[in-house]
Amino acid sequence: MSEPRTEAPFGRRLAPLEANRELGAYRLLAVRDPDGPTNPRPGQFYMLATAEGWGADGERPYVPRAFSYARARGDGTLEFLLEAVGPGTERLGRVSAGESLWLTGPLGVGFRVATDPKARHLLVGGGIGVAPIVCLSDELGERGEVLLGFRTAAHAEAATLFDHPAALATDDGSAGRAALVTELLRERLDRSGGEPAVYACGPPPMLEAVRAICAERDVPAQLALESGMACGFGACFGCVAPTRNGYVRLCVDGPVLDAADLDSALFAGAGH
Amino acid sequence: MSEPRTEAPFGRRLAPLEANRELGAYRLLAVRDPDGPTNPRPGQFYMLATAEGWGADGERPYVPRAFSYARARGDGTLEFLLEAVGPGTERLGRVSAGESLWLTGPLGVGFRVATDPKARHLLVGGGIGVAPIVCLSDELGERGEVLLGFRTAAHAEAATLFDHPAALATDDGSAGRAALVTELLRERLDRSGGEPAVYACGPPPMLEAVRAICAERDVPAQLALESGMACGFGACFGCVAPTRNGYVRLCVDGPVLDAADLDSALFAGAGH
Amino acid sequence: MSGAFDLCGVPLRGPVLNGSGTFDAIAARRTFGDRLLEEFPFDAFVSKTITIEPRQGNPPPRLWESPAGLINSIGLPNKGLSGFLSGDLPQLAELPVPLVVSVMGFSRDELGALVAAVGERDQVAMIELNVSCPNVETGLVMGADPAETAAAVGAVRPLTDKPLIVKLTPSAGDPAVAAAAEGAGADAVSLINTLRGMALDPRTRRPWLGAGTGGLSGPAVRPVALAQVASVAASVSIPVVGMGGIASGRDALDFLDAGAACVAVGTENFRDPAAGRRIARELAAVSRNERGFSAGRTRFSQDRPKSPAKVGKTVK
Amino acid sequence: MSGAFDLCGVPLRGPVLNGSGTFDAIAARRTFGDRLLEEFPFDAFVSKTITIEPRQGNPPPRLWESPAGLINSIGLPNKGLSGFLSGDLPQLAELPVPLVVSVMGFSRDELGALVAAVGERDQVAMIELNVSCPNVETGLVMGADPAETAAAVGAVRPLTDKPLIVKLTPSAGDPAVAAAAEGAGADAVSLINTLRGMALDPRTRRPWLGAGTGGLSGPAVRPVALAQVASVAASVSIPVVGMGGIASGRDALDFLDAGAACVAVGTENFRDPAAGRRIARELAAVSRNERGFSAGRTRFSQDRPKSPAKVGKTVK
Ligand SMILES: Cc1cc2nc3c(=O)[nH]c(=O)nc-3n(C[C@H](O)[C@H](O)[C@H](O)COP(=O)(O)OP(=O)(O)OC[C@H]3O[C@@H](n4cnc5c(N)ncnc54)[C@H](O)[C@@H]3O)c2cc1C
Ligand SMILES: Cc1cc2nc3c(=O)[nH]c(=O)nc-3n(C[C@H](O)[C@H](O)[C@H](O)COP(=O)(O)OP(=O)(O)OC[C@H]3O[C@@H](n4cnc5c(N)ncnc54)[C@H](O)[C@@H]3O)c2cc1C
Ligand SMILES: Cc1cc2nc3c(=O)[nH]c(=O)nc-3n(C[C@H](O)[C@H](O)[C@H](O)COP(=O)(O)O)c2cc1C
Ligand SMILES: Cc1cc2nc3c(=O)[nH]c(=O)nc-3n(C[C@H](O)[C@H](O)[C@H](O)COP(=O)(O)O)c2cc1C
Ligand code: FES
Ligand code: FES
Repeated sequence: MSEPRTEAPFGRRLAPLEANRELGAYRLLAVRDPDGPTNPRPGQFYMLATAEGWGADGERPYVPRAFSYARARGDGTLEFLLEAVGPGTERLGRVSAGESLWLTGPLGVGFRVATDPKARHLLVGGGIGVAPIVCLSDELGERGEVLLGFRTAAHAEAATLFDHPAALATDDGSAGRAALVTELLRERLDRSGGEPAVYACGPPPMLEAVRAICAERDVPAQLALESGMACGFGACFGCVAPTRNGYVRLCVDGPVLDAADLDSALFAGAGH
Repeated sequence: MSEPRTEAPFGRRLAPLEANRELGAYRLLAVRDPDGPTNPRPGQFYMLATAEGWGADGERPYVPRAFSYARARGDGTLEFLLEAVGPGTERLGRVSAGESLWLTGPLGVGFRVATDPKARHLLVGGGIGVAPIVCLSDELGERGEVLLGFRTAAHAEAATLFDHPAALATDDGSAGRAALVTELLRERLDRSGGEPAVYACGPPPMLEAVRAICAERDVPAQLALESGMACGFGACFGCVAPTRNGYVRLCVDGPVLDAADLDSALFAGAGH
Repeated sequence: MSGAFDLCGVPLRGPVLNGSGTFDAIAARRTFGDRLLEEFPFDAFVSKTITIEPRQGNPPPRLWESPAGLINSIGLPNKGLSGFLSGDLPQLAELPVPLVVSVMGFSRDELGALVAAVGERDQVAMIELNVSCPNVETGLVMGADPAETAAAVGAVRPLTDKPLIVKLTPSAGDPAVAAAAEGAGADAVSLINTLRGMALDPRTRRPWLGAGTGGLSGPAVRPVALAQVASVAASVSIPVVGMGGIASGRDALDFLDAGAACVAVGTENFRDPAAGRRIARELAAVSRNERGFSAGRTRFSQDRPKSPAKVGKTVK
Repeated sequence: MSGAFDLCGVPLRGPVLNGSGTFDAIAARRTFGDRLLEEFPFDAFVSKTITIEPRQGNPPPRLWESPAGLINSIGLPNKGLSGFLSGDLPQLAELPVPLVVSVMGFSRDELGALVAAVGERDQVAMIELNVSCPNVETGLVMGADPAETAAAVGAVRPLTDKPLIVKLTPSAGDPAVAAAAEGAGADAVSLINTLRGMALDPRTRRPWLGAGTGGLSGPAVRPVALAQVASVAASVSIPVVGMGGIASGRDALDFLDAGAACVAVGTENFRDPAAGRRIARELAAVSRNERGFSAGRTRFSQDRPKSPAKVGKTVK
């Protein structure tokens, strides 16, 4: 299985905004990237910044921010799902028609998916972490079963992005089952006996639960992790996660790592 | 004659943009300042910055920029004439509907105008320096004769701001006479024999010529000077001009100085 | 909250001062009128540094902006000691907050004369020693090394009962200098002063500032300031006045959490004349939101992770 | 322009390098493929600092942003000397530009072993000595004082014919350290390294970085860097590689005009992987527009206001 990495054009490029719409608690940004590859691999990500007004007033943000692509439409349009959690995501969430983004990517290695057409796949997304699960689900179609968890119904609107039906849980029960998505995962694995491979993205505590659940059951799992990134292409050595083989840079050796390489998906600097 | 200074409300305030239109080579900004005084004095100025996107991308501008008000409409609207010469004026020139400016002022002391109704006044403006001449001309009406100089006809469109007729010169002769405004001044003073008081604002070489011409003829002159300002209210001691009494801060002791106090209006740091 | 909080025994209504040389209360009153007094932005006012003789300051240009900051080469213009005492002090005495007078001498004698003269005025609550200049006697920058600092502070300490704040030079990230000041009798230290910086004239390609180089301040230096404040606060037990790029209440809280007893606002005053008030308000809000209690003595004297400041020392 | 310009006798196609530790050409090639080689952004490539033993680096988090800058506590992760020679060097040798290897030793012996081993490789054009760490033998930061720097450079100078660039520590704004390096046989100096800085975790209110403090870089430090480069360039006659916050061709021109022979781009690479190329292009454009001639030997070796660099020294 070759590394699921589509090479990026060298350097950053200007990508005009096509749309910026509210999607429940999140925003969905579509940008035109005619010069980028149309085939990034699910789990790869892009570094984004606004072309104007990035870090105004002498304050953060200064470096760009990392975002998994949610969908690459074949026509050169990329879609990103955003949650505003700080100055960078807030500024990006306010881009308006006529503005452009600085974009570098696709970056990192995506999910390694067995090519065996009979292999079964379990896709687990939590919160904003559903973004790379969207394109992975597109790719796997019926072969990929999707489990999603959100805080509230407002966040769960992101589930409408999926073309295939997905099982849904919310923390407060305002949409789908009142449960953590890891409970759905545990039940699902215990039902099936553990044959499928698991692919997950979400907040660190969720990923750690996924890791532990899969480890107990000897189910292979791949986790798309997050840590603070400055460059996204291996230059700064800032985005490391501790693995059984020492620190690895999530932007070039990840963001998708084999769960088996981790003692824990919860580490200092994990998440945003 | 009391000091021509209208006190400013303490602190900066948000002033919503009312209009931003092209005026030849310049831009005319109108902002709503309902909480500021409606009676600033000609020659006083305001510190301006955009509320958003000031100094984005980790670069200048960082501090606000100084602008003479061109007109204070009695209804709480202020008008500024802007020339884009660097990052701050470029950003201000791009403010658009819905945006606001941070504004502090009115600041400094304006032109000291003899209250004697029979006194005659000669107003000289060069380039962007016509801004404070507009409101001074409004105030003096028929008693103020206006001489204006610009580089080209495109710049000379700023002459349309004046309600009263003004003599016009351009460097290239594309509007009015092909001459420097200081030649108009010299001719005018030699014609009348020098009774009027002169009030001038413009680039340092023009102000120095005005100073020298008036000094030769013993005509009292007041010059609105410029230097780099960080604060505009006397806090930083950065905006000094050398006078016969030592350095003075243009933001609190000026920007209008008596020409008689200057050895030269051309000094290191003069102008923008 | 009045009386609940103090710096070196001087009661303050809150912990937000100005950095010396970044607010001229007299010029501000000319500009803003008496509203300045009603809405005075600081909890204590620090004067611009004064010297024995009057100084015109450096030739212009004196300012250049840099990313998230400002470079200045002002050169300590001031009326000199007697001009200050007769001209400025009566006006500064009208401010609604305690007055700190910043002084700089080019020898220990000069420093002593300034401290003695300023210290005997009732209007003066504290004295700040700006020791960032070379000592004409030894050639060393007074505040750059521990022994020189101790000698300067030791020389002036007997001359006044007023609390002495020693403003450390930026090269004194070395906490030994702060410790030396404490050992010689300083009641508090303040830091950071500006970092040496330069900019070129975009047209002539020669140094832009009249003085060649200048001092860098503003948010650009904030991480450097925070590191120095944390390291100094961990090594002295007198209060630390922290400054350098503070532009919001959250920034102020960072300095307090790093061990400062008070904070000072400098360059941000230029962007917003009322910045001190805004920052105090924001600080109260973030303290309330994030800690469950509001600013005040407890907050600033006891809840710091390292080296609690020795507050409550009496003035005389 | 090829051959028209050189650094310490090594011909370079232009004056734009990268700062050590701010570009990993091997990782970048994995990311961008062979287009990286075709459009290689620097005129010489400086490796991340290597040490004798492999290092994992500091615990995360390792990065925090600050106004117009970045604070990092990476901690020099690297494969160690033998890992570098066997694993990285063959790949770095494929780059289309000369290779500078940055080395750091915790004793003079370690430094010597690194210089000797790296210096004998043909693929290596120059060696940069990163002397920002404490010497385990003397306890002093190797690059912090003139004598210590001279001893370190003097110890390794006989071990190689390759040009040695000494990367000064930021505290070495003191030009005496640069002069000591020159006196001990350095062929060039480079500066500035990062300034010590700190940030707090917005939630826990404790230091954010895993290592407590880190190094500040980016435009925030540019004025400090420019002042130090100008002062060092005025006091040595070997070439100076200037860096610190360079983000545009105009910034690069400022450093060249302040006396640098070459410039290096660091943090800006993180915002724009091709920043080196853009900056070189912008530099050529501003040089042409404002000087009437384009970049090249004349420009960089003779048109500097102070202390022209000693270029043209041969490698062996
Ligand atoms: C590979 C990857 C893919 C991602 N995909 C998406 C996506 O598809 N959609 C999306 O909305 N977000 C995504 N993120 C997260 C996104 O990058 C962050 O939300 C964003 O960087 C936050 O920036 P900010 O300025 O809004 O917040 P800030 O508060 O400035 O955070 C900026 C950075 O600072 C660090 N940081 C700040 N606070 C903390 C903290 N408390 N704990 C740990 N680190 C902190 C992190 O490095 C963070 O990225 C992804 C991150 C990575 C690494
Ligand atoms: C009292 C006063 C009233 C003014 N009124 C007006 C007005 O009505 N309309 C208007 O358009 N402008 C006016 N100006 C000028 C205006 O403030 C400057 O054009 C503006 O500050 C430039 O900012 P910038 O960021 O665009 O350019 P920058 O290049 O950043 O210039 C910003 C500041 O840097 C300094 N500077 C930069 N380059 C030079 C240089 N080559 N020589 C000297 N100084 C330099 C100056 O201090 C300048 O103000 C006034 C200035 C003052 C002091
Ligand atoms: C324009 C200017 C003038 C200053 N003058 C003085 C001074 O006279 N005495 C002094 O001790 N510090 C002086 N400082 C330093 C400040 O008090 C403060 O230490 C420094 O600016 C860092 O704080 P800031 O980043 O908030 O500005 C001056 C700073 C500036 C910007
Ligand atoms: C993430 C990061 C890692 C760095 N690693 C090294 C290093 O390994 N060796 C070294 O000599 N300098 C290192 N530096 C310092 C840079 O080479 C450079 O001196 C400094 O960042 C200033 O330049 P800049 O402002 O353009 O980044 C590092 C800087 C950063 C930001
Ligand atoms: S983000 Fe820079 S190395 Fe990963
Ligand atoms: S602009 Fe600050 S004193 Fe005048």
